[in-house]
Amino acid sequence: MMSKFSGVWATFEYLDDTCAAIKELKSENFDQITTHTPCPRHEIDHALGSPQSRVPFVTVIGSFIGFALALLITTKMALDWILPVSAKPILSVPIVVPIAFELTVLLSIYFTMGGMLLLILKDTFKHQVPKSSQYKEYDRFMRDRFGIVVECQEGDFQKIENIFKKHQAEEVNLEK
Amino acid sequence: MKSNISRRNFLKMSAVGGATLAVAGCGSDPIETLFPLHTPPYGYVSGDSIHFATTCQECTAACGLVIRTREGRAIKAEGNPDHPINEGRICLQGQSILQALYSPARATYPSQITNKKSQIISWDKGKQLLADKLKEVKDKKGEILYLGSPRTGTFPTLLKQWINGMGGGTVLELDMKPVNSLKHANRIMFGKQEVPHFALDKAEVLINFGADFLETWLNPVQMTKNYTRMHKFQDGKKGRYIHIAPHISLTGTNADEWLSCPVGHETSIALAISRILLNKDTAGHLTINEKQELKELLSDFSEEKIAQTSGIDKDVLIKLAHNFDRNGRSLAIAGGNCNAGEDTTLLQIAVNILNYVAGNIDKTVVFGADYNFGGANIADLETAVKGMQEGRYQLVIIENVNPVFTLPENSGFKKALKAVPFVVSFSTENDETSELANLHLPTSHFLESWGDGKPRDGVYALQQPVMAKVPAFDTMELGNLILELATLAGLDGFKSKDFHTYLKTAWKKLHQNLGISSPFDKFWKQSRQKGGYFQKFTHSIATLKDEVYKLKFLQPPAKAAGLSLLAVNSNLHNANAKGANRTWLMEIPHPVTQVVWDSWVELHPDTAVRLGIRHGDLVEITSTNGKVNAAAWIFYGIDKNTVAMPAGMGRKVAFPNYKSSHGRSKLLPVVEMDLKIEEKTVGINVMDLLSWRKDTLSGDFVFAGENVEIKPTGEKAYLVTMDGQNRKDIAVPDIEDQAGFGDRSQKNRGFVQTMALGHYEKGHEEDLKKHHLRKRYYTLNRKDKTSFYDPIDVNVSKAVKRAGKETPVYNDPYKWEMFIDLDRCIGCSACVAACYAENNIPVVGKDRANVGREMSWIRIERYFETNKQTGQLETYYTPQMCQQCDNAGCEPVCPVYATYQNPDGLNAMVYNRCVGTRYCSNNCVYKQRRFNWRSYKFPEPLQMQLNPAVSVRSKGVMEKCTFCHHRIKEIKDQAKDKGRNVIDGEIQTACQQACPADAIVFGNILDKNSKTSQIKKKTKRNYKQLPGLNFQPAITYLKKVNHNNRKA
Amino acid sequence: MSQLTYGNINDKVVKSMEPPGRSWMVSMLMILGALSMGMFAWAVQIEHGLEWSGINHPIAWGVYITNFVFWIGIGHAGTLISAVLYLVRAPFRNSIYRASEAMTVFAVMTAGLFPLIHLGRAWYAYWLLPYPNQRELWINFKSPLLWDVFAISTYMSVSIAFFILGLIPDLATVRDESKGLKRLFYSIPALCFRGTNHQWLHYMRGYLIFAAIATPLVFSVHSIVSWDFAMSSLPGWHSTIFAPYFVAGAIFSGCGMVLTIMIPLRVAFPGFKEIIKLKDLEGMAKLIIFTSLIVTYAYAVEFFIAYYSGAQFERALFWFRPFGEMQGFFWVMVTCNCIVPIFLFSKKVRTSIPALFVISLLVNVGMWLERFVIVGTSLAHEFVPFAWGTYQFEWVEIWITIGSFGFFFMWFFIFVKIMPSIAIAEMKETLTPPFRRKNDE
Amino acid sequence: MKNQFIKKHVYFLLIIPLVILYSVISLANKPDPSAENTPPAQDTTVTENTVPPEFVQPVEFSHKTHIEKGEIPCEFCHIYARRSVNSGAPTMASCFGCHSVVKGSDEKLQAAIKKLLEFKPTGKSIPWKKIHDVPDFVHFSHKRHVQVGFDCTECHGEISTHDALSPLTMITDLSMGWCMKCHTEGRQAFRGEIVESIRKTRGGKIVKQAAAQQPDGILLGSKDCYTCHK
Repeated sequence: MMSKFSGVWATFEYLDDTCAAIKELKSENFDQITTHTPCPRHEIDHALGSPQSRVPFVTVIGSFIGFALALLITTKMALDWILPVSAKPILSVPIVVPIAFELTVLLSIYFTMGGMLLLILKDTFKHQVPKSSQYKEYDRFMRDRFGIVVECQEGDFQKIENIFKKHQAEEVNLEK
Repeated sequence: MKSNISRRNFLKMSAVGGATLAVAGCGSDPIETLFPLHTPPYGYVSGDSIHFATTCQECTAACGLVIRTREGRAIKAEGNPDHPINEGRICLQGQSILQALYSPARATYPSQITNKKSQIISWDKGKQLLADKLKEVKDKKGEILYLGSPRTGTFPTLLKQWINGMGGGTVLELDMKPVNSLKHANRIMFGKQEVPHFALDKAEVLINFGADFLETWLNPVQMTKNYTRMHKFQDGKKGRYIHIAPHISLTGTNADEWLSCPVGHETSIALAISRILLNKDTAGHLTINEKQELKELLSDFSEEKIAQTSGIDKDVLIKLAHNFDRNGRSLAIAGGNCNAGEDTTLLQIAVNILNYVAGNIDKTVVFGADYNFGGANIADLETAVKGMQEGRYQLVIIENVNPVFTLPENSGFKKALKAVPFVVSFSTENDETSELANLHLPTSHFLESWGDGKPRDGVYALQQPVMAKVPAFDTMELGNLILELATLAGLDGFKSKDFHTYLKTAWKKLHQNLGISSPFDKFWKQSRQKGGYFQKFTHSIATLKDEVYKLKFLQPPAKAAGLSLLAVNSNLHNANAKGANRTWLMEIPHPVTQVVWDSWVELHPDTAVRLGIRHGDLVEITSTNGKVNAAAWIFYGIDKNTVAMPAGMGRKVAFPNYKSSHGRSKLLPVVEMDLKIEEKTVGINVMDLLSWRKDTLSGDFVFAGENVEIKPTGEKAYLVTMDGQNRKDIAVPDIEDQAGFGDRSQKNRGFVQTMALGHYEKGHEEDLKKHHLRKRYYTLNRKDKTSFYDPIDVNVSKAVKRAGKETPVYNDPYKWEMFIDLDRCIGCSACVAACYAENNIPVVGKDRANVGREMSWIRIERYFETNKQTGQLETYYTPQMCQQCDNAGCEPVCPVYATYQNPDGLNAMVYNRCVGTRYCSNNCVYKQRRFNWRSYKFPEPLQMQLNPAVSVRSKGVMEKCTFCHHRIKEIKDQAKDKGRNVIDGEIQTACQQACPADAIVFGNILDKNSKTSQIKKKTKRNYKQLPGLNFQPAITYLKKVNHNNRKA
Repeated sequence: MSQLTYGNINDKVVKSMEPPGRSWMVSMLMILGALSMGMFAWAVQIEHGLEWSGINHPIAWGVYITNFVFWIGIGHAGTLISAVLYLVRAPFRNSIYRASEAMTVFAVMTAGLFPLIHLGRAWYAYWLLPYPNQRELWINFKSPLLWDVFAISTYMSVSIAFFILGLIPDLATVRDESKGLKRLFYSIPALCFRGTNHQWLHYMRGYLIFAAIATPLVFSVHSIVSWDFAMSSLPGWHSTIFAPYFVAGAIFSGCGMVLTIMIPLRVAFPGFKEIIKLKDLEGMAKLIIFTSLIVTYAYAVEFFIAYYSGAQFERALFWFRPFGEMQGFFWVMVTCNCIVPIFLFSKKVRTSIPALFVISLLVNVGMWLERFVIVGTSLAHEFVPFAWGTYQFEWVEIWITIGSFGFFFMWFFIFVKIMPSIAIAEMKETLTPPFRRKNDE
Repeated sequence: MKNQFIKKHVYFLLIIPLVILYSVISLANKPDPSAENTPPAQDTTVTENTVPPEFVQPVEFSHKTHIEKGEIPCEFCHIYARRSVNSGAPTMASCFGCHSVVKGSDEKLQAAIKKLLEFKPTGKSIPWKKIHDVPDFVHFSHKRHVQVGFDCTECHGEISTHDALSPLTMITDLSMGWCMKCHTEGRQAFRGEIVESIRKTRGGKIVKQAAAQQPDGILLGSKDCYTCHK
């Protein structure tokens, strides 16, 4: 997957420029877009067509596993060595509730984290970014600059560069 | 009882796996060493306990003991059930003899003291030294003074012979208990100088003029047994006990009625009652002459007059007298420290007259028993002291008595002792007197020695060693020492090899005299197994002597300016101060005051308010002889012009020097670098206040009536009481309670429940109705389907079915339950001591008791209630231990199953699983769990007393009463060997075994014929504590039955 | 006051992470001193048993459990602010949430120590976990303490995860703002975060789920902590209102602690004055009023029910609390928790920094005492009058308590120096992004 | 779209059974305590040299010599095993009883016996090092186990193969898990006596009364904690 990258990346000072650029790129059918923003902005999301994250599904799986685990350990452990306490039933529902809740939460959180990581990795592998040190060392994305990376064939370079320029990009870099 | 005797001399102190070590802390297990026995005694089985019958020599009561030994160590003292006097029970002091046997205060080696320097010497040298001295005395025709503890049986004969052989001298048996007055009174009245048998059990009404017969007076165990027989509730009846005294101790608190009188007024009250009876013309058994003479003798004591002087209402006296007139089924007694004034003998005579007039002589007061109580009288002692000072005695031998401590300073004893050229101590322990001796030859403890005793006519009690000598101590048996000294000093007539042989010879003679048909060997063996040879005594008829009529009874003393001090004995502390260095007796709270590790002075609240003293203040008590500071303990159980202090405190107690932050800044670290055993004085010696006074007729020491002044020092005393320290409550606002007595009632929480005699059935019906109402919310019977949960066995079997596993059987065939009869319980705390001994419970000391770290698994709760009708103070006792609840609070909250419901229905506590969250303790509504706040140290060699069947708990572990489940286990194991179930009564918990009132019954509730089942079926007095919480405890209490005048 | 922009937020935050100055060093020394004293005290306690703690026979839980509940309560504010206020989009949340979340993590870490400290045999604490062992023994799930084990460990995991999750973009920011070794150092925890749209997409989704899950967790954890008490049978503990009451109390104390921390933070780093606005602090103050009223209501209800139900033991206990031997604790508690926060109704007080600080400190004291009153007085005055007791603080527990503050502040002091104590990305979200055309779109 | 997703990613659900499976395995396959805790497999050639120095006994006593050469059953010396919770170390007298006659066949044995006899006049006991030791809070009963027919070797191993005992020669660490193995599984029993054929190294007879109480079938040890922990 980590093949050679060929594409264009540009930085912007203003958000509205960035959004406009993205919209235009979209309309030109460039889908392999990666943006950089210092903070999450819905404007970008809207420009990108409001993609949905699949993280919740992973969470749900985690929660089910947690719940099942709780049921399992409470019953199995109670029956393994039967020690009655205070005439309470050996197996009882109330004792499962807090344990089940906590384990459900615990595992869903772990799964959410794992899911986030995996999904981010998956998307990142799908959308290549430049390998150049200039891109890698560009350190204003987390500060106050917006960036757009478009993966494309060498033939489209000019077209994209024009779009970026049109939207007053600060700098535009071409990478093969 | 399993007794086994022979060859115990071979028992070496080498226990096989003397495993009583701590529940593991961290770190690896150290390698243990296994010492095999050298030669096993016959019938010895490692790991089994062997019981030896012997006789207690703590006092002259000479109760029969059964000592349980494991691997050759004595671990528990119990009463000998075959013994006719104590019937299987012993008192608190008797329980604590093991602490005397393994006392850290015991003398380790023979030593010679020259120029105040103690030097260890060998036994041979020590004996030779003394023998030379004896020879010298014999040649110089000097005299020997032998001060010994009171003994009966063979030894006094030997001693007398020995002293005479040594050129003569005096033998004085030192006993501070005022019993001589009783003997003298009987001599004057009936010509019989003896302690008669008081048949409390045959009386219906008992009037007691201050005798502490449930604590120390005569044989308290026997008295308690008989008292319970009289006072227990049976067939709708129970005896009545009226206490007339200036002070209520434990004995007085058990009375149905307490009539307070000033000190010294008892005689006149007794006489007034006699006079009422005489005038009543029912005393038909008296001859006309007797009547006439007595009437004349008592003419001065009209009820009106006495009512005026004593403050007891005339009607009360008349009612009392009428009540007392039971045709020989009543009894009046007097005695003890509380009555020990200068006219004690007259009081005893007055009581005798009362008994005589009521026709009790030969019915409830039976002569012929000739109980052996008491020692030398003070007059003889005075002579001896004088003799010592004047140089009459060349040699003084002191054996196991502590006159320097127990006699007041102004007796001059200490000074006189210094004037004696050579003082030898034979005492087992190092004490204040042995310190002053020139030579200390420590004798063995009586549990290590041979001996015998004759507590009363017809009882020949044998005392045999129950174990080899405690290895830490190089001692010699007293008898052997005396015999060897005789040989060394060149005395004739002491042929016996050792005292054992001597004793056997004496018993051979006894065997002949008694005319027993069986051969001597069999007799000897049986005696050793049973603890002696027991017969009934022959009654002798008592007739009134004319001497009585010549007596002159004094009018009651006029009201004194100051306060009268009573130095009272209790079952924990007595004037002989023998147990005063035993930590159990310090740690067990005094039943009435609940004070531990301290002396106190009891004051009436009115007096306290008058003097500006509040409860717990440090007060200064001044008499003509001295001045001491003690904590004020204020309650209504004492006359307004009287104060009381415990006798026999103030000795040095060896105890680990656990550090405490008491009295320091709480920010400064307190760190314990090393733990040493230190000797610390506990309490104050009341003798410092008393004068050297004696009863004129009998020579008993005067304990009552010393004139003292009390004033506050302005400081708070460091007084530790175990009754819940800060018990201010809304019921008694502090403003009204200026003395700070507080509300020490049970706040209607129903721990002790009572019912009135007569309508008790009706009362219980009402209670049952209440129970019935409660049933709507929960049920007492879990088989009932209204219960929230299934019964435990159903629960378990359901779970087992699901698990598809083994089938543990629940509640089959045993479920242990206990019944505690509060009508019988007198609060004596013998059970507490037994529990300490049985379960390896550590002693924590004053500082720790102060911060709630006491470890006792059973406590006697004492509640003071005020009778709403009479306004009188009423005291209730209830023994509280783990209630072994079915729906226990402790179990479900333990996160690691360290406590759970065991198949026998006990709340098991697995020490080694415990991590110490202490939630169980919080959730125990009876507050019966104890936590090991630290690893406690058992001062050497006290650790030898530890019971190997019970783990010693280490720091961080919760513990509690287990119903002595190691005993249950042991008996179950034995039953299993025999292929049967446990028979009812086979298992006795330690507390049950110790209870002289038989208040505790323990057994299997699933056995239809067991005693517990029977009680459950029959009784109408049963109740459980805190039933509303539905913990379903396994301990059922039986309500106390009160006479009508008490709160119902 | 300059306008906040994307750029100068970064500068301000990065400036706060400059090498520590003298005041930081001196404070740290004091903190470490307190901590080492606490550790010494704990060492002594492990060696000698719970000997020099004031815990005693009726009051078998004392300062340690009080501290535990106190710290857990503190630990609730952070998650509440980061999760609950995130869900309800409270505007005053963003500037203070990072520091309060750090506070949560450290408070829970501190709280987590106390069950261990209070154990009689702390070295066997692992027995509380359900791990397969050669003894074949499991644990008793019926015990509320075990629920606690699960709740606290879950809460700790979740709050740490939440904290770290929130930190990632900001660590990336710091990485990009720094050079050399420092850049390398921050690049590892920053996990290659560069603010791409994919990263932000899943990140934000995950963050929302975290917040959604953490919200019930906050309530459940303190409910379960309260059940440690409520599941027992003691008067004063056995109460149905405990769960909501404890949760409200936890938020109350947590908000107090947030203010206690934020106000000095604002003073220490002048740059934060523009980020942590007075309005934000005022928001916290309003939360304090709200929760204080809930807590006050709970006190009142407890007393009313004890009085009106006529239950004997309850009544006795609720008389004992205000008028018994330990009344001092109760009255200070009432003053701090019920009376002092009333002053916050005044806008003048609410906007005065010193007043806010003092009130927040008093709230902390009051809430500590509240827990002590619940733990201590209930145990002191139970069913058996013979086993009533009282409490005396002893040196070990005092020093362990002081040490626990040391432990907490040590982490916090380290945190402010090595991590951005303001949530940069979230602050930026609240700002108007740089638009070329101001009123466009 | 959601359905599509679920269809696409259904493999995720595999994790659930996997995790459950793992839990069940870890729960059901309880760790085999003997495997976990057994000291290194016993080596019959263990000689005295391999005994850790802290376990070297004060007198070179050899179980092997006594059992193999002397053909002495265990209960000849450990006389309390059948009657009491303790098996009992043989008393010094019983050692002297034989060894006043038996002087040893070779020099080494003679030296050991001489060392033993030195204790006779002193009246002291040999301070044996305890090898098979359970913690002090465990109250194990030899009686119950011997009476239902357990052979000594079941717990103590083939003592007869070792000259000197040490933790290395133990077949078990006597841990609780090892105890619980029998106590949960139980043994096939007939009239209160377990039925596995066992070499009778012990002497004496089963106490029949005790046996009569026991049902046939699986004989289960108690799982009540109080049985051992008091």
